[in-house]
Amino acid sequence: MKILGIITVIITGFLLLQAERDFPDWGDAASPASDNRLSQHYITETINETRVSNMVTAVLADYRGYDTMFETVVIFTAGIAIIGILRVYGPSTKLEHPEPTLDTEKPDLIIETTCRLLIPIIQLFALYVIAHGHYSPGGGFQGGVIFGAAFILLALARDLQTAQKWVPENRVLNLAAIGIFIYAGHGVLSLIFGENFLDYSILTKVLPGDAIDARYHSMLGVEIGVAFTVTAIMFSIYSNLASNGKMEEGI
Amino acid sequence: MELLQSIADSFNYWIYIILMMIGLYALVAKNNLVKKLIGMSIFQTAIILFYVSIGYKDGATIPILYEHQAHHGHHDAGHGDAEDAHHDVEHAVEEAAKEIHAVAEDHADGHDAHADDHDTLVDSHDAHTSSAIHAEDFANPLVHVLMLTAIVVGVATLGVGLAITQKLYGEFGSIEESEIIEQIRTGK
Amino acid sequence: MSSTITSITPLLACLVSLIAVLPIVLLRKSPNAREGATFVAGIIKFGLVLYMLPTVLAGTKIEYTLWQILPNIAIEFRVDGLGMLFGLVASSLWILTSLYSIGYMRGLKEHSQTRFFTFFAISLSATIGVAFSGNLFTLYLFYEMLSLATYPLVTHHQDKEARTGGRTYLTYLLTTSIGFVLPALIFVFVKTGSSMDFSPEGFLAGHISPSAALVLLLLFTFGFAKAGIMPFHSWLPGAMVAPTPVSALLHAVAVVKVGVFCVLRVFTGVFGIDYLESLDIATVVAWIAAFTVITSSLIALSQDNLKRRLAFSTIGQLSYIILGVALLSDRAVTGSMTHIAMHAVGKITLFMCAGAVFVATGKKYISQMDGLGKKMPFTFAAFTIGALSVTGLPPTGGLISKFYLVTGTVDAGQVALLVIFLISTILNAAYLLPIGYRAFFPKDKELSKTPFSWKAVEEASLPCVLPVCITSTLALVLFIKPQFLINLAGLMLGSGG
Amino acid sequence: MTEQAPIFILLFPFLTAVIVALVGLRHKSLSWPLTLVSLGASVCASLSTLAQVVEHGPIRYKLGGWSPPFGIEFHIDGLSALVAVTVSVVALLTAIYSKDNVDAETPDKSSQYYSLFLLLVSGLLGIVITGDAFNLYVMLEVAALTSYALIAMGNKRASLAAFKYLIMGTIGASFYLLGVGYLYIKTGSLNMLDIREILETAGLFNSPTILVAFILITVGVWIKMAFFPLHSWLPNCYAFAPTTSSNIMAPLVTKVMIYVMVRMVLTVFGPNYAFEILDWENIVVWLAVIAILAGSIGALAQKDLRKMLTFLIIAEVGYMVGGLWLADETGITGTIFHIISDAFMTLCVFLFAGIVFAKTGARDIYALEGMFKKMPLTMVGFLVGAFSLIGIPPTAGFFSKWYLVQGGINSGNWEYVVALLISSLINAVLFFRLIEIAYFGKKPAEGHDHHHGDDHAKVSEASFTMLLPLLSTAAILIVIGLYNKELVSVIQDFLSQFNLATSIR
Repeated sequence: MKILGIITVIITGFLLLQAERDFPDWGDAASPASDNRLSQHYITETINETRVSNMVTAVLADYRGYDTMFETVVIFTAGIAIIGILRVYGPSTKLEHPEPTLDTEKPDLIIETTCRLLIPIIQLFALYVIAHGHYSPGGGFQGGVIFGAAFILLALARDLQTAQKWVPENRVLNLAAIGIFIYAGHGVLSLIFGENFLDYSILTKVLPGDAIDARYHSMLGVEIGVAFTVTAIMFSIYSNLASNGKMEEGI
Repeated sequence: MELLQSIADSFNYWIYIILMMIGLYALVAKNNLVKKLIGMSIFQTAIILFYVSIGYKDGATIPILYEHQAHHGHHDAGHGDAEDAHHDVEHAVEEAAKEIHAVAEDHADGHDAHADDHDTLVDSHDAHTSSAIHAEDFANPLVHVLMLTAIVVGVATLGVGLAITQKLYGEFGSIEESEIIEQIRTGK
Repeated sequence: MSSTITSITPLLACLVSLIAVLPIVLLRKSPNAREGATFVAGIIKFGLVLYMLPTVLAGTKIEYTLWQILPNIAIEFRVDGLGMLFGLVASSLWILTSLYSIGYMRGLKEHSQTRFFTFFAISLSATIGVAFSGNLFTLYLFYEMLSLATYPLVTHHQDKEARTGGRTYLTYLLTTSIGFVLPALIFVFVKTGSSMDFSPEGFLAGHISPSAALVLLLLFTFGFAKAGIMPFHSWLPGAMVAPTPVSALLHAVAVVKVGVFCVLRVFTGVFGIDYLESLDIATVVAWIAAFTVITSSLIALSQDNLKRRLAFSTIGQLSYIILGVALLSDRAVTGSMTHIAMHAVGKITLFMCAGAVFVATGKKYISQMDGLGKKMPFTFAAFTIGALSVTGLPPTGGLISKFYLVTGTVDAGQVALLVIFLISTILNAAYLLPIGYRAFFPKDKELSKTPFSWKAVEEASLPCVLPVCITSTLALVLFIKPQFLINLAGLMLGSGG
Repeated sequence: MTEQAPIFILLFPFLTAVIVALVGLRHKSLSWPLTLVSLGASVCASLSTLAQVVEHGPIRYKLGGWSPPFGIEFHIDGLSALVAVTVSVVALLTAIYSKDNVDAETPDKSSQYYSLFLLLVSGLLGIVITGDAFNLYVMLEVAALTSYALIAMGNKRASLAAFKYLIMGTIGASFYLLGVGYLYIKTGSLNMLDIREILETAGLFNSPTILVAFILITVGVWIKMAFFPLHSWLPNCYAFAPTTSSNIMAPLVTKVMIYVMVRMVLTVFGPNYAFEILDWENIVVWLAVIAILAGSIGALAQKDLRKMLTFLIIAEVGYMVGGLWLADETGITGTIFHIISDAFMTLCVFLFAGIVFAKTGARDIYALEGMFKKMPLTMVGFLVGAFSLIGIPPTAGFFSKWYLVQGGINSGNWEYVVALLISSLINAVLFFRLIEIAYFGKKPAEGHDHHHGDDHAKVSEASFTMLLPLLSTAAILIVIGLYNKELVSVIQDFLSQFNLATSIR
């Protein structure tokens, strides 16, 4: 296997180096990728077309919103996939090869207290990141991950059962699905109003302001949908992996 | 010396290849399933590095507009709705391209000039597009969007990979590929 | 002369037996009704073919395009002289074989009779499809259909022997048809781009190089392995594991004749006699056929199993037909075409006699049949007539076709091949005639050796004997009235024979 | 409403996947009907799209109302419409079939299973209809992630196979992604048609970067379609996965990857680049020849029914890769036609293998003995599939071979023609071996003495939900065969824009 690996690496590496010879200089503003209508349009016209000053958010949630919807679906898929692969329902059957378990002591007081203080702040920050994605780095994915991390921290600090009380398994799935429904709902709504899928401009019919405002607001809605899904699935992945699919006790 | 120079010029492109090859080697040659997954992560991250490097421009900043730029553009575009906006797209882009060339000629050395300078510069041009925003001031936003997707895909694949590894461990009691294959071969 | 009319009759003639599958399967609970359906279908089919006969004899071709399946290519039926000749033989003999099958299958209490009759009917459809197909593609379609439909018939007994025989059968037929015919077919299509309609002038001339033409000719000749040209002949003895009616109809008439029919079509309809003559490549095929004739006759001499001996005889006789057409002289080609009919009638008689013997006594080996003629006079009289016809001796139809073949050889100026014809005729007589002779005039000491009591033996049941008598009579009749066959064959040559 | 049909192709299975995951938590029994309804709707949408494409030419559907290249578009021409119809129909048939299997093989997780199933279908459909090179990657990953999971939900050996698939699949997809990155760095666009235009106008065909991009994308897709010698992940995956998983993946995943290859070679790089500037036809056709022979011979060595069929997939992949690189219009017509016909014939034989497994619980080919007596209708379905794989007219398989061989002769690639014929013959051997076992109902003396006798007494015809898809597939195979002219005219309409070499006449 080692020899095979080395051969593969040498061939591929050589190939990639060949390609590198023809690359434009690193950081060259006149390189084809930068100096063309696509990239320039995003930089110069985003603000006119969407009123969002964070171009990444605008491209993510509007110009390439269809990509992002399926990005969310990828996350959702991963969640369902891991449940499908690992989850064991019913009374826990003894595995042939159980994982080594740690001694489950009572949670440490310092850790518990710190978490109790930290978690609300983390969650608040997550909300900020989600909501402020239009103006600063951030958005649904980033915020969702942070929010999910808060729950994971809880599960780490106490145990999985405690975290499960907050977000039981079914609720996790509901949240994930709702997230996707929010996103796809924007698309379906624009379909219903007679425009193409995900064409937010028609949503003026339900949102305040003109067509551009509709895009602006829809993007926020979409980001919130993403955040729902990401939060839920992050925690779901953690809880499945940590408990070997039994959802009883984590690490 | 020339080689060193060329490496230094496109440092990122060399690094991504090296990282990618490390990942690829682990993917192919490692026996331990978790190590393979680590290799996979390195492999995917190298591609992310490559993409992000495409978007980098000397002297450019993150693709987020300053408050006043945003306001400026906002104000100008306020007259029309989205329909108009994308009817004008073709036209506007051509205009913008011309404009940018002009700017580039005028200020070949002035990439990192501040936005305030641009305001005055741009105002002397066609008022229709009149954006105070200059493409070379901002990194390419598209690649960041793409890489957000790639990151998400990477996380998802890693998660599924780990889940399968865990299931394999539950079934075979090992995460060494050769041992698992041996168990299958000896017939269980 | 070459006028054409469009009519659905050829399609109907082809489909009748396929449609008959439905009543056959539905009536599986009552054997009489089931066989009744077979009969009705057989008679309708024969009637439809006869209905077309006057038209075809008048020189008119009957066309029907069923389905434009590929750009340029359609599933198309066209009835001309050769097709009519073969269709007439196949459909008339089907009725007789059906009758015979009933006697045979019931006499031996065979299992799965419904399946037997079903696939029998499908095979007949495919055979008539081959006979009436208007282009090379349709021909191939029905050729493959026939290979597959006869597999359950060949392996009817479902024992170890049948498994081996069936395996050989399919291996040879499919290997050659997929490996040789299909690429040749596609090559022809690529090179000519035509609809591949058969025409007396052929449609290859001018499209391919002479060396490619030779390769194509060999691919087709060997590819239609149902014709049993050596070295692709060994499926035929293997397939004799089938019940005798199957051997009789399929391996004396339908399957093997489809093989030679296809080769004839390729010679006369795809290449065209004139084009082949100008290329001077048919001699290769002629010599291969000649080799097959002699070798198979020699092998036949050494066989004790009656059906196997007949099988090798068939291989030789098929090569006569191919040899005749490969000579390219008008008389030889006419002889070939007529021989399809003459040999069919003769050989089916022989097979049915063999089956009748088996039904009545359970004997398969020639050495056990001494003196049997006295117990089964009709059967063995018919056998002798059949043997005469196959050998080509008067007063049977076999003489007519052989006469044409031999004179055709003289026309073509191939003296060496003429010698081969004569040698093989002697061999034919040597392996066929003694059977009948010994059945009627056994040597006493050999008879005493067999620990078998002949007393209980009598003729097989009427459905077995009647067809045998009819076919042997037919062999005699064809001696007196062969003209319409020769006319049909002559239509293909455009000279009226 | 019809102008919105393209999005509905995808939207139904995708949204239903989420609904199934949600509703299935409480009402497991609803998963199956919901799946059927959504796939049925998807079939209707794809058929309507196909009708529009045939009537009015390619459809460009702007997502979000942004005109390309700024937004993502669906670009649906004859090729994508045909493959989309194939994918949705195969998915529907498999879904009907899955009723008994899923409950039996993954009892607690049927809702997750159906959800993943639908997501896989949406991923594949997304690949087929998109006109954006990067969006294709996202869809590729949706399809890939779901297939890893769908395989890993099988038995012990399936887990390891799924892991291998995950590693190989990730390498393949990453190569594709990197290739798209190379295209982007040189052209600055992600829209397929736009890339093509820039490649041509900017004269980028001599750039080594584009060359490497082409190699990376091709090799990446080859890995994902299991082109020999990159096939090692496939046999175990499809052989040990749950029945429904292999039923949906075996016909579709490799075929959709071949679609991607055709799309990349023809639409993005252009035949001029792929076939003339890079003069690789001979090498790739030889590789394909090796793949065809290796797959066929590999199949001969198998005693496990489903594993044998998986090796046939590898051979069929060789057909199509070779067919594309014949660089001949007829050959490429054959390749595209074979995508469709092979999807259905693979489906047909896998459905059959699934029925055998469900009824006898045995995997080896001797489980078939006596099947003609016990389940005649099932065997009829199987026969049609087998004949199609062998290439006996008038089934679909014959006609795809017809065009492929023609392409081989036209372009003078005789080795390809010979390989195709040999593989047909090997298929004949393989399937008649099965037919023989099923027909004679007796094992050869050398076989091990399994305890089949008792199990088989109770084997009877498969249930309606299993039989219906099998027989429909068989019927579709014959219909495709009979109506191949119509299909081919759609394909040739699509190909006419590329000015391919046609015939040496």
